Parts: sequence; C-alpha cells; structure tokens
Amino acid sequence: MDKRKIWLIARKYATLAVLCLILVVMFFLTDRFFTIKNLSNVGRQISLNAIISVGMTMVIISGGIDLSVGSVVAMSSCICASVLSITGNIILAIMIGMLIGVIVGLINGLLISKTGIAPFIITLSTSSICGGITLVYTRARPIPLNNTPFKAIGQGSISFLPLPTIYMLITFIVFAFIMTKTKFGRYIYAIGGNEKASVVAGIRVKETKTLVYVIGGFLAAFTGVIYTSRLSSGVPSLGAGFDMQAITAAVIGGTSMSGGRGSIWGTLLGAVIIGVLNNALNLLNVNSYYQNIVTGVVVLFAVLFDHFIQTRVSSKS
Amino acid sequence: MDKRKIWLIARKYATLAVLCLILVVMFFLTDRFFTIKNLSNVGRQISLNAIISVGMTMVIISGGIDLSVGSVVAMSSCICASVLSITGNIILAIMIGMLIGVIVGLINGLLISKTGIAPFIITLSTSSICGGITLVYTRARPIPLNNTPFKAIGQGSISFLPLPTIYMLITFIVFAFIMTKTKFGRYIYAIGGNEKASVVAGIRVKETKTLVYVIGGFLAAFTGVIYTSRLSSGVPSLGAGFDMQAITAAVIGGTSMSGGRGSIWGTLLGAVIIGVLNNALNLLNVNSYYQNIVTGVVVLFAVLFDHFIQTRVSSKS
Amino acid sequence: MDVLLSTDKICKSFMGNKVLNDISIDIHKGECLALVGENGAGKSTLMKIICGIYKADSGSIRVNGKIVNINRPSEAQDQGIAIIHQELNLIPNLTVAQNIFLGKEKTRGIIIDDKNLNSEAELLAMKLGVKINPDQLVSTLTVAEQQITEIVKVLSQNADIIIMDEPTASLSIEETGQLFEIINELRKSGKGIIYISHRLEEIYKVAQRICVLRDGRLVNTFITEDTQIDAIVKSMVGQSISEFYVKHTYEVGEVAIRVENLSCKKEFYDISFEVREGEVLGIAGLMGAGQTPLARCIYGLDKIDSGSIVIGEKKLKNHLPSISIANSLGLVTENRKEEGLILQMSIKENIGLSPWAPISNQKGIINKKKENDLANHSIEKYDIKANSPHQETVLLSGGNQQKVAIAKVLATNPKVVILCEPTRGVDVNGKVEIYNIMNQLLEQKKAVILISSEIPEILGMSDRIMVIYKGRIVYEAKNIDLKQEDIMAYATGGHQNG
Amino acid sequence: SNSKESDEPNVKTSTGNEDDKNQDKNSPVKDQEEENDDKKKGYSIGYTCPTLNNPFFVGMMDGAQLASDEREVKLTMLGGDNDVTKQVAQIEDFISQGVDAIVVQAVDTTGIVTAVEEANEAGIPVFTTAETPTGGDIVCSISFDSYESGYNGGTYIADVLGGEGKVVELVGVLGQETSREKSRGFAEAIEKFDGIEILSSQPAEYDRATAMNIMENWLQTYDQIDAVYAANDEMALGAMQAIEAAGINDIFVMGNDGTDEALEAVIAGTLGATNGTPGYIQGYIAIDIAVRYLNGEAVPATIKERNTVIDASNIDNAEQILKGVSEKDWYWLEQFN
Ligand SMILES: Nc1ncnc2c1ncn2[C@@H]1O[C@H](COP(=O)(O)OP(=O)(O)OP(=O)(O)O)[C@@H](O)[C@H]1O
Ligand SMILES: Nc1ncnc2c1ncn2[C@@H]1O[C@H](COP(=O)(O)OP(=O)(O)OP(=O)(O)O)[C@@H](O)[C@H]1O
Ligand SMILES: [Mg+2]
Ligand SMILES: [Mg+2]
Repeated sequence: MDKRKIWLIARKYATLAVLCLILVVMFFLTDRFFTIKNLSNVGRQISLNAIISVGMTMVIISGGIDLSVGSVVAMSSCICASVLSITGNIILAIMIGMLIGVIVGLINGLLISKTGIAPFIITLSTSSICGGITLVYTRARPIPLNNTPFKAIGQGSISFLPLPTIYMLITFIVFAFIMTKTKFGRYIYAIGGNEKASVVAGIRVKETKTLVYVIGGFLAAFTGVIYTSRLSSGVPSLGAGFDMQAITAAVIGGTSMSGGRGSIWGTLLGAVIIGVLNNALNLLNVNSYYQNIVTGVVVLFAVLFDHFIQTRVSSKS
Repeated sequence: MDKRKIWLIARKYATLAVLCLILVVMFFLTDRFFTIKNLSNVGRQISLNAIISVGMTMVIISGGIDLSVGSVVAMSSCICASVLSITGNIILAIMIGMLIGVIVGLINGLLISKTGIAPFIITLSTSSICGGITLVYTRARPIPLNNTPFKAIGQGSISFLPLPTIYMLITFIVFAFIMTKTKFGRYIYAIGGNEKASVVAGIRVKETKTLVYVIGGFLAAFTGVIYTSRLSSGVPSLGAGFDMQAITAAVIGGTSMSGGRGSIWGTLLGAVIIGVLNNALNLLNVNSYYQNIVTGVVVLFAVLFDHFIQTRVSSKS
Repeated sequence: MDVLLSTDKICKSFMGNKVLNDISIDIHKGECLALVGENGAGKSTLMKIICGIYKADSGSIRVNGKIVNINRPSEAQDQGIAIIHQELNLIPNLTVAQNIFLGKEKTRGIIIDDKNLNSEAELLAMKLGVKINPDQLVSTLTVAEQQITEIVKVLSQNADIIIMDEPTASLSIEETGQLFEIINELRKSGKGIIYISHRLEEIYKVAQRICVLRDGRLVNTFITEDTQIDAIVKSMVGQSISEFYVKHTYEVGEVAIRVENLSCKKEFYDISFEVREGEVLGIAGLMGAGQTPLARCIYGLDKIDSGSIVIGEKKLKNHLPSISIANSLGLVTENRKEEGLILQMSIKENIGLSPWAPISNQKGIINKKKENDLANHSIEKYDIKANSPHQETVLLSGGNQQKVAIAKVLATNPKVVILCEPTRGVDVNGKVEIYNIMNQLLEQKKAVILISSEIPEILGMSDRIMVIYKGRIVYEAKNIDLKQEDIMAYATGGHQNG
Repeated sequence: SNSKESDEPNVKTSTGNEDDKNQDKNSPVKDQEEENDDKKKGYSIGYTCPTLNNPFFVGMMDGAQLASDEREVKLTMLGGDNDVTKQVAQIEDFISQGVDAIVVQAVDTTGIVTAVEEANEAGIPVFTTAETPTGGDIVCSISFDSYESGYNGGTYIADVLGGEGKVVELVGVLGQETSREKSRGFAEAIEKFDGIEILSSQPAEYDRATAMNIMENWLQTYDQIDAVYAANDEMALGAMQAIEAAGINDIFVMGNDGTDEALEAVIAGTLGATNGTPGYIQGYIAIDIAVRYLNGEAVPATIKERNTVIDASNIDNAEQILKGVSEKDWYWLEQFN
C-alpha cells in the first residue's frame, strides 16, 4: 500500500490514540464526563478556539505564524458590541466585527508578503497595536449588551448541539475541503513546502499568503463575534493566550511548524484534546497548581507519542 | 570593498539609526532623559532582559526557539530564594538557582535534538510544567529574603555603573566572542543555516543544539538569580512575557527567525531600543494604553526600516 | 525562418557586477539551441530573465516577433515558455503528480481532480518511457527521480519554447538517451529548445546551433555540424584543452579502506572491496543502483544492517560522520546545496566548517590568520572564482560552489576521499581542475573512491572499476582497455559475472 | 447585611507603634516642604498599579485623575502588566523623572520592596494602596486589603446562605498576590461556618470567558451549587452567563469591585451582590493624602478604606458608595488624629 497513506493514517491514529486514552481515563475516573450535557458542554467550549485554530493551521502550513489572533478576537468583540449597542443592528454589528479581522489580516498579510519580514515579529507588533487600540477605544471597560436575538447566535443550540459547535463543524468542513480539494489549498501547502519553487511554478505567492492571513483574521474576528454573543458583551480582555492555544492545537494535530505539512482535521483533534483536558481537569477538581503541570505533560506526551509512532511507521513500511 | 561587510554594517547602522532617532526625539522632548542617573537607570533595567536575549539569540540562530525562559526565571528565582532562606549560604543558593536553568535547558535540548520535534511546542510544554512546579513549590507565595550581602549582587553598582549592567556587558562580550571567534559559535550558525550539511561536515549537531538550550536556560536562570537579589525575594509570578521580549530584541537586532543569521551585538541594540523606549514612554508620561500602540509601531518601524535599508544596499552596491 | 523567441541586448547586473552584457540570441522553430559557457558565464541568469524570475536591467524579449513583458513566471508560461531550472524546484510534501501539475491543476468545478492528475502524469511518463510513481511524495525521491519529475513537469506544459538548464546533470546515460529522443521529437513538432549543458558530447547529439557565453558576453555562435569541439572549448575558456582526463598513476601503497560484507536493507547487499593508498576506485552504476546509499553508509550518514568498514586499523560500524572524519575519511556529497554547503555562509566559513579543519587552537578559538590562510590557499589551489573569501556561497555559480564543497572536505586532510558526482554541473575547465585535484590527492598517497554516473569520467580517472547493479557488485576489474559499452552492459544487468 | 464593613473588626491589625514611628519620621519632611512653599501647586505624582487593562484600575485612575485635577497635580499613572519587575522599572523611572511623590499598588508586595527603598533613598515619599509592601518606608498605606475583601465576601455569602450550603470560588490569577490573599480571606471566613463547603476553587485569570467555561464545567460536576464567589465582577458575570444559559436561577453569584455592568446585573437581579471595592475613591484618597503630606500636613500611617457590599438593598446608593468624593464624603479625614 501507499506509504504516504499509512503514514497519514498512523499519524492521525497516534493523536487519536492520545485522545482515546484521555477519554478512557475519564471514563474510569468520573461518571460525570460521558453525559450528553457535559459532552455538549465540551463541544461548546472547544468550538470557539477550534475555529481560530483552523486559521492558524492554514497560516502555519503556509510557512508563517499569526500572533495577532488574540488581539483581533478582543478588538472585533468590542467593536461588534459597540456597533450593536449604538445602532441595534445585528447584521451591521457582525459585519463590522468581521471586517476588523479582515483588515488586520490584510495588513499582516501585505506586510509579510511584500517585505518577507518574519511573520512572528510582524504579527507580534500588530497584536500589540490592536491590543492598544482596543484598550484606548474601550478604556478597558467591557461593553454590555442587552440584545436577546443577538444572544441566540452564540448561546442557542439545536437539540443538544450548541450553535457554536455547529459553526465549528461547518468551518472545519469548509476549510478541510479548501485545503485538500482546491487549488488555493494546494498552493498553501506548496508555498509552505518551498516558496521559491512555488514562485517558479507560477503561483501568485504573495496574493495567496496575504489571503491566508486574511482568513486567519476573519476566523479570529468571527470567534470574537460569537464570544460577544455568548458573553453578551464586548470584552477588551478577551483573547489572551488564544494564539498559543491555537498553535498548540495545530501542532498536536500534526501541523509542522516549518510549514508545508498539516491537516485541518488533525487540528480538530488537537483542539478536542486541549478542550477535553481542560474540562477533565475541572471535573476531576484537580488542584489548580497542578493543572499547568498536567497540561504540559499531556501535550508533551502527545507530541512525543506521535513522534514515536511516526518513526516506527516510517522505518517499517 | 567587501560587499558582505557593507551589508552587515548597513544592517547594523539601520538598527542603530532607529535607536539614535529615539534618542534624538528624547533629547528634544525632555531633559530628564540624558542624566547620568536616568541612563544608569536605563542600563540597569535593560540588563536583565538583555541577558536572556543573548541565550534566545543563540537558540534562534541555531534554528530553534525557547519559550520556557520566562518560567525558568521564576523557578530559579524561587528556588534560589528558598535555598538561601533555608541555608543562608549565598554561593549554594546561586549555584542551585543556576542549576535549575541548566537542567531545564538540558531537558529542552535533549528532547529537541533527539526527536526533532518543533522546539516551539517542546519549550511551551516545559514552560507550562516549570510554571506549575514553581506554583506548587511556593504555593504561589513569594519568598522574602533578608540577606544584605546577597542584595548587593543585584542592587550594587560601581560608581554610576549598576552591577547588572556590568554582568550584561560581560555576558555580551563573552557570547559575542563565542559566536564569532570560536568553532562552537560557528557550528551554531551552520546548524541553523543547514542542519543536514552540518551533519555531513562532521559537526556533532545534537550535542551542539543541546548545549545551546543549556546556555539559554543557564542565562535565564542567571537572570532569575539577579532578579531575586534585586527584588530581595523569590517571586513566582516573575518572567511573564520575558520570552517574547527576548525574541523581539533578537529580531529587531537582525536575527533571522529561520536560523543561521544574527548577531549578539545586534541583539544588544534590540534590547537597548526596547529598554529605552519603555523608559522614554514612562518619562514622557505616555498613557499606558498608548504605550502598547507606540511600542508596536516602533518595533514595526524598526524592522521595516531595516528591511528597506537592506534591500536598498543590496541593489545599489 | 520562424523565430520563436529572441532576446535583444539584454543586460543584467547583480550588486554592481555586470553578469550579462548586451546578449542577443534567437531560437527558431524546430531547433535545439545549445548554450554553453564556463560556470558563472551567465547562462542561468539569462534563462531566468526569459522566464520572469529576474528582471533585465535593459534590453527586450520578443516572442513570435512581438516584444513581450515578462514580469513573473506565470507570464512566461502564458507566452508558451517552459523551463527546467538548474536547481530543482519541487515541493517536498506534495506527490510527483501534484508537483508536475502545480499551478496548472485541472479541476472539476473547484475541486482538483487528483485522480486525473495521477493518470495524466502516468500517461506522460509512459510516453516518455520513464518510470515514476505519480503518487509518491517528492521528498522520498532520489535526485535523479526528482530531475525526471522536473522534465515531465516541463513537458506537461506543452510549451512552444522549452528551456533546459543542465537537465542531465544528475541523469545516467540511459535516461539521457531517452531525453534526447524526446528533444528530437519536440523539435520535429516545431518547438524550440534551449539546451544548457557542460557535457559537450551531449550537445553534439542534440543541438543544431551553439551559443557560447563568456563573462556575460555572447562570444560566438557555431553551427554544430561545421564545428570541432576544440573550437568551442577554446571559445569558452580562451584556450584549448588538449587532454581532458589526465590521470597520473602512482605507486599503490597500503590498504587505506576495506569494506567487508556491507549490507543495508533494500539498498545494497554484501558489498566488499578495498582501496589502497594512491589508488582511485571508480564505482559505476545506473541511478538507484545503490552507489549513493553505499557512500552514505560508509561515511556514517545512514545505518547499515551488517558488515563493517575498516580504515587503517580502526573498525567502524554505525558510526557518526564525525567519527569518520576523525578516522581520516571524507565525503563529497552529490547534492552540494542540500548537504554540501551552508549557502548563507561565506566561502571562508564553509571551507573551515568541519571540526577537523585546521583553523583554531585546541580550545576551539578560531585563529583568523589560519582561517584566512586556509581559505586563500584553497581558493588558489582549486581556482575558485569569487570576489573574495567573504563572499556568500549562495552567490557563486554552481561549479564554484562544487569546488568549495570539495575544498571543505579536503580541509580536514582525509586519507580516504569519497567523491560523489564531483563534477556535476561543473564546466570543462572546472572538471579538469577537479581531476587535477584528484591527482594531487593520489600523489599525497590518499585513496579515492569516485562515484559517478558519467562513465567516461569513471573510465578516464579510475585505476580500478566496480559496477553495481541493483545493489550488488556485478563487475570488478583493473581499468585496462575497458570500454564504455562493457561498463554499460554490466550496469544494466546485461553480463552476468562476478 | 449592607452594613457589613462597619460591623467587621479590622482583620489585619496594624499596631499602634507603627503609627507612632511613622509619624515621627514625618515631621522632618514637613520642614523641608515649607521651604518650597510656593511650589506647593503643581506637584507631580507617579502612580503605578498592577495593570490598567482592567476596569477596576481604570476606575482608580479616574479617581486619582480627578483628585489630581482638583489639586493641580501632574499625574503619571502606569499599569505594570502584572509584572513586578516592570513596576520596579516604573518606580525607577518616576525617580528619574523627579516626581514629588510615588503611589504604588504593588503586583507583589515582597518584590516591590527594593524599589520602595530606592525611592526612600531618593527622598521621594511613597504611598501605597491595597496591600502594604513588606518593607521600605511607606508614608501612608491606604489599605483595604484583599484578604479583608475575601473575608468580607465569605462572611456575606455565608450570611445569605444562612450558614448552610455549597459554594464554588473563582480565583483570579495563580501566583498573584491579590488573588491569593482574597482567596485566603474567603476560605478563612467560610471555615467559620461548618455548614458551608467550598466545592472547588479554580483560577479564571480575571477573565469572563474563562470563568464562563469553568462555571459550565462545574455545573456538570456538581449536582448542587448554592453560591459562586468570584474575585472580580468580570468572572462573576461570566459565571452568571453560564448559569443563565443552563436555565438555572437559584445560584447566588457574588462578584467583587462594583463595575457598571455588575451594578446593572444587581439591579436586574441576576447578580446577587458585588463587594463594592471603591477603586475610584481609593485613587482619590491616595492623591489627596499625598498632596496633604507634600503640603506639610501630618498624615496617619494607615488609612482604612471603607468597603461596602452592594446588593439589592443598597443598590440605589451604589454611585455614592463607589464614587462619592465630594468634600462631605472625605471620611478618611476622620482617621487623622
Ligand atoms: N542573485 C544573484 N546575486 C548575485 N550574483 C548572482 C546572482 N545570480 C547570479 N549571480 C552571479 O552571476 C553570474 C552568472 O551566474 P549564472 O548562474 O548565470 O551562471 P551560469 O552560466 O549559469 O553558471 P553555471 O554553469 O555554473 O550554472 C555568476 O557570477 C553569479 O555569481
Ligand atoms: N537565494 C539566492 N539568493 C541569491 N542568489 C542566488 C540564490 N539562489 C541562487 N542564486 C544564484 O543564482 C545563480 C543561478 O543559480 P543556479 O542555482 O541556477 O546556479 P548554480 O549555482 O550553478 O546551481 P546548481 O547548484 O544547480 O548547479 C547562481 O549564481 C546562484 O548563486
Ligand atoms: Mg547555471
Ligand atoms: Mg551550475
């Protein structure tokens, strides 16, 4: 059989195995975990950060990184809430919230693709600027909302499936499709794999890269809007640590930090592992001091296990 | 004349020009800046994070990244303080504090070089674990010290030159020497430039990489110990954001995030720019919110200006 | 005659160095035009300008008589220009088929039809008579297979003007022959081909006209059938080269390296041989026959399953390259960009890179004088053309990069040197110089293992010849009156003897 | 139960000796100040607080700014990004800047000591709000400390629950002093009531979204939760959001600070109470005391700040409780003696 397929499957199963292990442990430790209510709970909690991880995965596959997503979440949340509380127009508020993400993504993308400066430092700077703007705009005060239809966007659910989980699934399906089945997706892999060769092949590398950051910003802003609805307010302190969480989810899911390799579904696994772990630590009432340690150990274990499986598979087949 | 030299000099001057610009602006805006007291003040403030940046620069040049330095600072600070308050033995306390850094660096280095897993995720995990251990160990409480000779280590000064600034200068001189004049330094550049070719050339790549992380951890722990003396206590919350600061200093100073390129003296410039900027914004009474924005803009400006100069130089000469 | 493409007074400078000076060439329908010249003459640069990677400082390009503006590779493709670049331009984590059709994927709606890509790639490969698996990841291919992928990629574009910049540098005779057939067919169907190579005998086989570049100027255009090789060489390098393969013979000394029953699963089996001081062992074989893995295992880059390597007194097994160097073994890898050089480092730094290069004191502190001496000495000895020892190797032409790669290995003063494709992409003069270097090594009582896909080179430079077929030694003999055809026959599994 | 703060004895006892000592020390400075009598308008004061990315400290900044404007003081207020080393640098910069007084609310009261000592050496008087640094000379500490805040919260909740019930606690940031002290105060108050159990306490980074997630998880874990205690209003509102979304309405949620949104929630009846820590007034007092001192007035070594739990019963009075700084409200002057 095709080696590459085995590899990919093994890689997926390695991460899946880690997840299963956590699930089995949870099964024996508490009967609170496998209840429909808790699972839909976990689903809801995972979904928002998972959506950001999709954008991050694409950015990383293209050979970059985006440290501004956390700030974008906060910024779009506050601006969306502000527009909503001023105009009362839900559609407008959502549109403008998302626009923020697109604009920041565009600025990141243009700066990165036109200059070739390290995405790390560009997005760190824009993150700092966006964070500052949000604070200046809000004076660090949340913007409370009192709009019931808007609340439904993030808080509603269809039977036991929370709406955010549905958004997440749609996002994953759409972008997994884009990454595996379309030219645009193929080019993202190509650029991350060998940028020079992509230029030579006639791919519009700059435009493609820019678009990837726009998508990253857009998804972050989308998350910001949904959070605004869930929290029923625009929160300037939102988003702290979201960047690292998204990167972690992508890497656990098999995305290579040096670009060119990774999968959207892998990232879903990564996001689920992180989400389930957080939920589990709470359900088990693990002393909060130990939570950091456990999280670090599990992430380390996941990547090491994956590495182990991979080297095994590649030396066998 | 030798093109490469012009390049390097131009690159250095680009960053230097940014620094000079800030200094000139400060000169006209306030007469508080250019006082011996304030300058020695800036010197002291810059020095500790600059020491971390040296390690970070080496790690980045070798093609990696170290996100655990912040946690190492906190951990070594608390353990050093704890040993000191129990035994009263300054030498022992310092040694054990530094040992922490060496051990964490060794773990990072071994995991990274043996497995080839992305340093980003490995060091993020160890960071999380070390942070947790520090919290567990201290129960999140600072460890107050009352040891006057120990205080002198971080608080003393030789005429107007604060001791930490002297440590910083020594660190820079030593590691600039190592990076430019020794084979070990050469190997670090080589590994970051082309790891495969380095293996073929007979360089002990794994050992070298491991040693680089050990040095990074060591310098972080050293900083932790000096902070302990300056603050006269072991502080578990120390070190948050130090990683990003160190990376920013390195990148402003011309270190390439993809490895193989960079210089220790460039990093000094980067660290000085950040330090002077922080000091300037405080002296000028810039609102905290705007400080984020200004910092982001200046960093962006610095890297863009540098990029501009470089492309200019390379197309002209 | 129909001129497909012409350049008019193209000039180009890099950092003040004039690399191309008023170059005007034209290429006709149904013609194969060869472009020759020393390393760094400007051939690749001219081609990169034609296909939109660099922008000319002045001058113009015409396609079918009309001046065109080519600013990016995709615009060159739109003009019907396709190129096989000298350096491989493949995406490691995409499959062969995905690489072949990169940027030109056929879609159904917006969905890429990967099945179709695979079958088309297979079809193309079949038409060309080459063997590739369209579904294999490029990162798992050998250099030669990658080169073939590049060729298929260019042919898939169905372009009118096809540029091939040293396409055969890593191909063996068999595949080279196939490529020539393809070129002839393309010519017959009215396409124009620009062919760049340092192997002049190849040029005689395919090209109708030959343009010679020297130091960025077009110095001569020859009609192939009216011209002697000598004239071309003279035009290229400014002097004639009387004898190409100058091999001195020295007295053979002790056994320098002995390989005993070496096996590595799926690569080679039960290989034993020895090489003595002052002797060259040439190893010939088709691509993928196992020579490269053999060299890598001997040097310690890959693990062996059984057998051992003895250098002098010392027995090595699953050792690190550093141990090999410590035991006076050196390896010049076949892929200088990936495994030979640190491209962003200077010539000086590359030459002194190895821990065993004599540039430092015992404490590892670099002695500037020793370092400069080593670099200057190497630059002089191996005639490396560069502005200064501080020049980054990425800016050198391929031949000069190759010399730096060799100089880097020889700086560790090895007793046994394995040379893998040492003259790949190197110009005539450079080859002669590299052969001279080999002679110097022999004079110093060193042993050389020469692995090459160029059989004339093996025949010209070896004392003994070993042929490997499918990972096994099928022939070994002193190099007396051996014929290219015989070696070929063994290499393709024709003769069966031991 | 709205008069909690006046019934409660001071949990943190400040010894009389300390007061005397400080007041002695204050007198020489008085003389020095008299020389620069004409400089008494136009003082500059540096104020560093743990962070300004948080409404509570923004309120503090506004109060300090008002007091400064009224007294023609040039105020530099900085946030320390919850990093004690950054605060140390800021204090050093204040010293360079040559401010007349420094006000500190420390991220870490142990780590800040050396910076306070530096200011002491430079002859710049130091005032503190909230926790008092463990060393250095502080002219006056305006203290309503976190321990006390937590303790009051615990007692209030116990009272509401009638001494019977199960509580969860949302802590701020691990390793941070105020979070730790508040949590300690809360735990020690609850300990006094045998019928009340703390089911779990988790850090939620003072963040609304994190608190919401944790609350959701708690609702899965525990069959019965009677009350939630959150170290700030942001977390309380996040928890409230989770409780609302789960369709539960019998959990009593208490926050801290008294942000606008929290007050609205108290009015709406969704938030049970908030421990109205008047950061605004605290900032105002700090500047007021500093200016009085610079003007040569003798100031006490500690000022006890008033603190009132705001619930439905006194919500109408919230504005006054949290922001009452007109001259008639200067209750702290009563503590001058
Ligand atoms: N990007 C560049 N920057 C600076 N110099 C360059 C660059 N590209 C090419 N050169 C220089 O231009 C000259 C011509 O290079 P080019 O690659 O065209 O030579 P070539 O004829 O293809 O040589 P070879 O036979 O080795 O492939 C060389 O001296 C090379 O160093
Ligand atoms: N990244 C780069 N930056 C600057 N110059 C480059 C870069 N890559 C290649 N060059 C230069 O472009 C020219 C053409 O490159 P090319 O790889 O075709 O030539 P080469 O050095 O002969 O390569 P090869 O190793 O394939 O024989 C060379 O002179 C090379 O030095
Ligand atoms: Mg070339
Ligand atoms: Mg070449």
